[in-house]
Amino acid sequence: MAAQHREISVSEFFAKNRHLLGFDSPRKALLTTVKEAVDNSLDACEEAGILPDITVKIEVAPGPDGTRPAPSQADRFIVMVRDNGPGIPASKIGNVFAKLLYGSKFHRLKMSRGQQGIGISAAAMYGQITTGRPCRVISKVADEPRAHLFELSIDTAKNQPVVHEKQQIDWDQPHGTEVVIELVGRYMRGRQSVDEYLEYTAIANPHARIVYVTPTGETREFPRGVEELPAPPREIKPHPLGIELGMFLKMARDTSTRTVSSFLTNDFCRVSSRLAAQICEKAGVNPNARIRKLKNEQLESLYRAIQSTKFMAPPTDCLSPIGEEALKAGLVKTVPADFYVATTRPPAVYRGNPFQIEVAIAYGTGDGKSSLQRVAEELESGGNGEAKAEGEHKDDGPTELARVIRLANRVPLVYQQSACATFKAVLHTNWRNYGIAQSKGALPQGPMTILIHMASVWVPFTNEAKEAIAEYDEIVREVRRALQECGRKLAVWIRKRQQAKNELQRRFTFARYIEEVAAACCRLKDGRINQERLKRQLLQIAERITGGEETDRILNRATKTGVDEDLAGAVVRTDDGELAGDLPELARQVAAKA
Amino acid sequence: MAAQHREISVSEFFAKNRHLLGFDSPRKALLTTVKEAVDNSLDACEEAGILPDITVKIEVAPGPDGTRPAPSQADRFIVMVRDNGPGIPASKIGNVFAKLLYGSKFHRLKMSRGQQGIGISAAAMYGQITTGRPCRVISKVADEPRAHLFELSIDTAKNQPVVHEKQQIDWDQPHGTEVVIELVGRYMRGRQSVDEYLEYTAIANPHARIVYVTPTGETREFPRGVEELPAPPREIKPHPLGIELGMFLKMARDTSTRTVSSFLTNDFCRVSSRLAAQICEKAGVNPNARIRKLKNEQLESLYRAIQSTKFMAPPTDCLSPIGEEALKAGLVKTVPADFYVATTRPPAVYRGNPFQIEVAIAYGTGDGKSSLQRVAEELESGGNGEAKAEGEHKDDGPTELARVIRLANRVPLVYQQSACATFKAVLHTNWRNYGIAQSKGALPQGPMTILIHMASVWVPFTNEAKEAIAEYDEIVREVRRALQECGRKLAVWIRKRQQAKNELQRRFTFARYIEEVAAACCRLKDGRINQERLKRQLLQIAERITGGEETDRILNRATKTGVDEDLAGAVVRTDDGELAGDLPELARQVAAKA
Amino acid sequence: MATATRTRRKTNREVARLLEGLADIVIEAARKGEDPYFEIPVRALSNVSFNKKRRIIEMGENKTQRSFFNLGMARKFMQTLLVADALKVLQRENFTTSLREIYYRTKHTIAGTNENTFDEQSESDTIIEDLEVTLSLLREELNVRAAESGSIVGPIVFVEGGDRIDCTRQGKAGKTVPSIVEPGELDIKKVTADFVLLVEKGTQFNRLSEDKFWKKHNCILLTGNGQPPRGVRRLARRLHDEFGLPVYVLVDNDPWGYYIYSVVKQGSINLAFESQRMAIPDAKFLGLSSFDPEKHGLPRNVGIKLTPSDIRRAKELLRYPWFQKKQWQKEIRHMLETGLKYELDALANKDFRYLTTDYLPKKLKEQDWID
Amino acid sequence: MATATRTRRKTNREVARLLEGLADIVIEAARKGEDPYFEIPVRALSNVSFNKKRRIIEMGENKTQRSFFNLGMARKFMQTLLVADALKVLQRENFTTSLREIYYRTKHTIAGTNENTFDEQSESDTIIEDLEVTLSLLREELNVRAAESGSIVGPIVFVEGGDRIDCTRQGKAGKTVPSIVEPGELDIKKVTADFVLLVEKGTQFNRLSEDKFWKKHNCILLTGNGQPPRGVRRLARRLHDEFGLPVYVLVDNDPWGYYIYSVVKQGSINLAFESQRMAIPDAKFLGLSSFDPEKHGLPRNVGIKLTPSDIRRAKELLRYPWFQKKQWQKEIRHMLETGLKYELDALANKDFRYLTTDYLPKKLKEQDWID
Repeated sequence: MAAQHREISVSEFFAKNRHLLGFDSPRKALLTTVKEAVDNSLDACEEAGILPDITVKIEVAPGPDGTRPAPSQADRFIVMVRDNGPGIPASKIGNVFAKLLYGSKFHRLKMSRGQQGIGISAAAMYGQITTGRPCRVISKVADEPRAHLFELSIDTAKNQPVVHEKQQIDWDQPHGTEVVIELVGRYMRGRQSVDEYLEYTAIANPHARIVYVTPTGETREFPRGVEELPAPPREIKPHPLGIELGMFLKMARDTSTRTVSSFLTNDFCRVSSRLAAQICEKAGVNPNARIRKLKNEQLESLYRAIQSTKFMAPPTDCLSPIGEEALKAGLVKTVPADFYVATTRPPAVYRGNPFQIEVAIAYGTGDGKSSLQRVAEELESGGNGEAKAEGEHKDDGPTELARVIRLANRVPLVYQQSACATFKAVLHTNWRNYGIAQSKGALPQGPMTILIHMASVWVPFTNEAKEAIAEYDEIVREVRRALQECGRKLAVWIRKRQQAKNELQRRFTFARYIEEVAAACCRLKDGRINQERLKRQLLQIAERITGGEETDRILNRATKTGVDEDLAGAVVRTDDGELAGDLPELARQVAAKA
Repeated sequence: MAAQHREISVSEFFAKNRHLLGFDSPRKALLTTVKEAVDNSLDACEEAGILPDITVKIEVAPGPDGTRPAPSQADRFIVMVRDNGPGIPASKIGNVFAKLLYGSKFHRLKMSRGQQGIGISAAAMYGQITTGRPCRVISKVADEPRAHLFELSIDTAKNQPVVHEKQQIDWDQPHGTEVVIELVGRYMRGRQSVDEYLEYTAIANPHARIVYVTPTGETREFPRGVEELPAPPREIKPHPLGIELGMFLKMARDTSTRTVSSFLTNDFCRVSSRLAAQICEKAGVNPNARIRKLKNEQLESLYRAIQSTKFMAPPTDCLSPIGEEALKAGLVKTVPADFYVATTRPPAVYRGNPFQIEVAIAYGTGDGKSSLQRVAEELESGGNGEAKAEGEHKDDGPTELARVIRLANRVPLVYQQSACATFKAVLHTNWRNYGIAQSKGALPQGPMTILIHMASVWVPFTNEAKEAIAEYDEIVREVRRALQECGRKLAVWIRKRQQAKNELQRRFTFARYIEEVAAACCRLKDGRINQERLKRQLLQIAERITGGEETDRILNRATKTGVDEDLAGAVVRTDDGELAGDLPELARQVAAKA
Repeated sequence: MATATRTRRKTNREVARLLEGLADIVIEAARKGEDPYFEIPVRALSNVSFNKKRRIIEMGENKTQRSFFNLGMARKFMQTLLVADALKVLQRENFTTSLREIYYRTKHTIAGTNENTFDEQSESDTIIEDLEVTLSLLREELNVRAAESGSIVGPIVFVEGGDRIDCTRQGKAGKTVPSIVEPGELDIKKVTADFVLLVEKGTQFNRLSEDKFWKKHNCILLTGNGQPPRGVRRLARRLHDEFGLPVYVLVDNDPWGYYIYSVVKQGSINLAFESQRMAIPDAKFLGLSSFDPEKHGLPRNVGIKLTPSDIRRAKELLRYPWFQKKQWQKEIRHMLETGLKYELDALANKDFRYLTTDYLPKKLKEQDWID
Repeated sequence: MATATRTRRKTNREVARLLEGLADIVIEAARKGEDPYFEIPVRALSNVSFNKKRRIIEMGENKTQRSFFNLGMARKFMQTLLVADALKVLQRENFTTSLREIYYRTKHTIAGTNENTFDEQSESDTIIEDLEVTLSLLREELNVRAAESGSIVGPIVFVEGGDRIDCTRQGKAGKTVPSIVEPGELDIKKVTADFVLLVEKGTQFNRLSEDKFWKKHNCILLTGNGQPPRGVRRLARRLHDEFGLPVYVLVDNDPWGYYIYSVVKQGSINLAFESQRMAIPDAKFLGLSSFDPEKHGLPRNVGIKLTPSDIRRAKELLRYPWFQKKQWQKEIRHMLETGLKYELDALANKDFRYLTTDYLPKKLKEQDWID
């Protein structure tokens, strides 16, 4: 039977194990397909220094009789994603879209959205398996006059592209790529939908313009909020503490350096000659020895010596955080609110991998009329006048919980929220410290959106489908600190609003209570006092204590001038509906138009 | 940048994504390594028609100073698994152990433990990455005089074996394979441990003898319980209803048949010429047309026509269930109990994949003294005489819950119990119907072990690591039926025991109550009656009604003769500790020795 | 159908005889060599119905056999005799006791075992109810008393425990109503009142007593501090039967208040066999009606929002056969529509004495009650 | 320290004056243009201590200022005046009312808002307690009554509500004890009893009353049907103070029973400021003691297993300063050791009348009590 042993192609393997790649259910398959295509487009544009302009169109596929069922009933869709990226040379197109494990990003230690060169070709393969339809690609590079059109499928037995059609066509774009995949899927709105994914993508990538044509034919545009591309991340060498023994041995065998010392200093980051000498001494290895000649035991000693040595943290220009301005811009143009704040933490390291955490918070309803104004009007109008029975005032309806947007390398994570380190950090933050209601171990309450971004050369996902970030202490700590930084700013703002609200209430409360108190005193004294005079006297004291001007000053501070020094960096909606604070002009315009 | 596109080897991919293959944590990695090796050994022995004899040895690896830490402290282990299988030809050894996606089972539609040709080489790769040590293999085939020894590692960049050492050696076995892998791991006892996995493997494979040398140096032997190998499963062709459109198109392109009709009848099972003609007619395709010439649209019509056609269920000789006898043997030799029952359901089909469910239940403590005897003794001795205060008798301590052993193709599933369709079926079975206590939605209570086996050419796991079976309606239904069949037998036995217990209680209850009743009557009559005579009269009635001989007969039936026709097939421990009922002689001997 | 109303109290001797009869059944069966059994009327909703003519809840005819030599019944059979024996002691020595004491009295360990004759009071309570229905005896006739937590004031004189008690001379707090008010235990000597006002809560009783409402309106005030206990209900029934006094019920405006009224009037479902001696089908519901807050200008904010269980309860009441009258449907539906319940105490919002000086006089004058 | 014991009841006029004083504070401050405030003693465990000499729980000296022009206090300040006003009406018109009625009376919507002066009764209850301690007035003096659920029999004659009541002529059920028993409301005319027996539960009271225990042993029987209400405690205290009668307490043998005794004797922690008028430091614990089941041969099976909360409770009691006496430590520890509690009802296991005929006579004769 040994003769039956045979090689298995990676395509065959994944075709049978498609859940490993996020194609577990028709609903998830639709989302994964859009996600892989959009991620690729964004990566390609950014690498080429182009501001991304992306169109996503999802159509119901026609049935055998040519009619199209309603989107909510349909089980077959055509997904089209088009970008204005640099385009892909004709010679590469087949492999990029119809060969698994082919990509540009796997072998580099550098931050990017896709990593494994498996996503878009897996989507194409899924479409092919479920509908039999090849995937269609149009791509044009700037220095060629015409675009190339391909129809491709994968020969799963060989993991090789099969080209069904290939032609040059005229295209109305100077450069870019368009991919069309037909697949068995299911379309739903709401949580974990394509709609949500694109909204979050727009927030996380305010430099991108995204147009989304939904299966029902509506067009939603997410305009650009900033004009600058994120700084391009640089590739780095591995950090000595982020390497396992086996990988170390492999690197020692594969290296192009000659001596042990040069191996250590050249193939790793943060190893100076001095440190290399130290390591060699600890390991009892001659630093000038030929690295290829070392025995396994010597390499192991070297490895152990590294483990007990201190190194600088890895360089962090391999990371490209979104940045505080852009985060605020992303939120401002998409999430209406009264207060925005963002923080980008300095880079940190887990297991030798540099990473960086960013958090942004939008708070309030931003409905044009501030809650403060409403309080004032309500107080002045004397409430709705309806007396409440016992038990009625406790009926506040279900509490609104904060929404959490999780991002890894600018890509929204939509599944497995509760397993994610970032989400847990939100739960374990004590939001009551910041004046926000929170049940024990639950999300904070209120009209609040919390965005958390982890940028890293290697994001440690808990599972195959890149859905949740694993709980490394270092990561949790950074997330928590970022949440705290934003929380403290938010608390300042909330306290100011509360203070102003209190001032307003004081004014009205005392006036109302004075009526009651004066009347009760008069009755207690059997009517033997001048009730009107008592009222007047008390009102005078009230006026003095609640100080009309002081109140006005506080109210102004909270709602008119917007941002003063203790709120530096935050964006605040003033009572006239304007956004005060640092914000890219474009985002401000987009928000004003919305 | 397009020039940077490059192929990624599958080894590189899995080295970075090792959690996909069950190497998430050191603890799980140790278990996965043992599991992959043992699964391979069992498969190899069975295919060659050899009764498996397997040794598993786990040692703590020595540290750099040569000493070995305590097993509970150690983080590096050496796993050795040796079998008496047919051995592997020297030419194949490198690929089998040091190349991912190389195997004999992937392309066949047939039941086996391993499926993807990825397990053992992934274990070797994990060992290599974490410890730098190559994996060592010794293998000997029967018709060669000497064994081959290899030291192998994987060139992950190429997914190719690297042979470090290769020699012929003398070996004290006529044939077999031994693999040694050193890896970073963690050893713990208890749930989800290697110990548990091997115990369950022994139960599921009573034809195998397994010797396990634990990290603490103990030797545990799981002796053979049956002498017969399971019937070898046959390979089958795909069932027309179990194929997706894309796969159908691929088969049509790859087929070696000429006409549409011959394609349908030859490349699928259960398609007769008559059915093929029907399908072609429905699809409007000429059955004699050249299959390779059909357009995609025609193939799609054909595919749709198949979906609306009725076929016989797929043949089931591709399945090799454990069998009722062997299941009982497996339990009897490992789990001491008072009652054993097993059922093998007829084969069924989900999504075109044939499968078969088996359930076995062991009930009772099997501690040599039946609960019935204890009741009798207690009643006769008049209890412990201690009067109980209110509230005291409700103190029964924590309830013991049933243990569930889940198996897929004879392989124990140790993780993700609560996500597994089989486990849910246990929870949703109403065990109270069978006289067994159960809280709503919880496991049944009592000294009980429930074994569930799913045999299939393709087990639908919910996740990558093959830990839980997905909830297909057909599967859940079969599991539930099998549980019910066993439950009904168990209920008969429990009822008999209960009946006997009741009879015993009647005897004593009436005697005791008569004292009370007679005294109360006498007091009610102000002492004006003959209390002794009343007692005598009542005792006579009691004697007549509870019938001494009848009671003895019932008691005998339940505890002495063991199995009568309404318990046919079950194994019952009689009051003298013997096992009555159909059971392989070997299992009976093993159980008696234990 | 249940036996006709019986007002004469059975003598100790008669009750003792009936209890002895149980022993006779055993002795007779034993003599014949048969399995002895008692026939016990079924106390369950299935054996209860509303007698439209007599306007009370009655028990049906279904019976169950409890035999000794049946493993499932043997323990209860034995318990029945033990309880009967204990009850007979009460008759012989002529004193009363509580359910709990009967439990303790009859509880012991059965010789040669570690089994108790009774493990929980609920076991002996059940047996006592079995005996009540089997022997057609009231709990009071069995000398078993319930809690005493009622009070009475007003123009009534009775002899209780040998003492002549004039309830016009009982201060503000009034006289405690004993749990057993059967003739013999409590003999009514003189009643000059015009009606009985049965008040749910002690606080309104206090208000009315302090304000001498009973004097001005010549009535007897009774309260049971919540759901009225047997003694209070039975005393009201006696005043109604023997002296022809109308009985008015004053409860909070909530589903529980309606239920209390319903029990006073028709009897309870659980103890349907006692209706014939306890229920007062002529009792009137005086208030608080769900229309009263509007009539009397109570503001919304002294109302209380109905809880989900209130609403469930009220909807149940709507289906009771004895609440099918149009006026009752209107009454209960109005509560559901407003979504509020009101306590009698809320009348204090108008004035501390509003109940005494305005609310009740107006109600009585206008005959503003529901039947 | 708290003011010395005061037994004279304040007159309506005096109480009204004190209430008016609150208005004076407001008027005076308003005149001066200052923020008016009240000084209110702190009612919290932190401001409570056990006075070893007087053997009662006392309130300390800590006070809190409640001022009007402070947003956090303004509402309570206003509420204080509303409640004071309502309480003054009770004085002026000389009648009593309940806590709940005061809540309803003072609840209304503040003009021009949808805010209620009170949302829940707990708000007005708190204010009433504030006023009690601030003005050193008892709730009884404020004419606020509590629930009435106590009864009394025995050789005592008093005038209540204008009626002369002889408690030897109150039948078996006895006389309801009013909630307010201050002189003026209840004037004790004649007491010939030798002691007071304060019984936890009505069922034992009934037993003893029916058996005319009070006659044979010349005592006054009092019960509060559970935790004795204020009226019962205060009446016992008056009988002790004014007539020198020893007070014996008879409760179930469980942590709750100990606690009831502790409240009767030392006062409660919550209402420490009332101890001086309510507590009876000389009261004796007559039973049921945890040693009694053995002494009187009660079988284990009429005991009840201590629940986890019983055990927690008992351990708490062990730490109370007033349970530090050796005998008390022994008593409570013995309960914990046996793991069982016993109800008084369990004495019926010996005989229905064991309490009357054996247990109490023996206890009293042997002076078998704990102080």
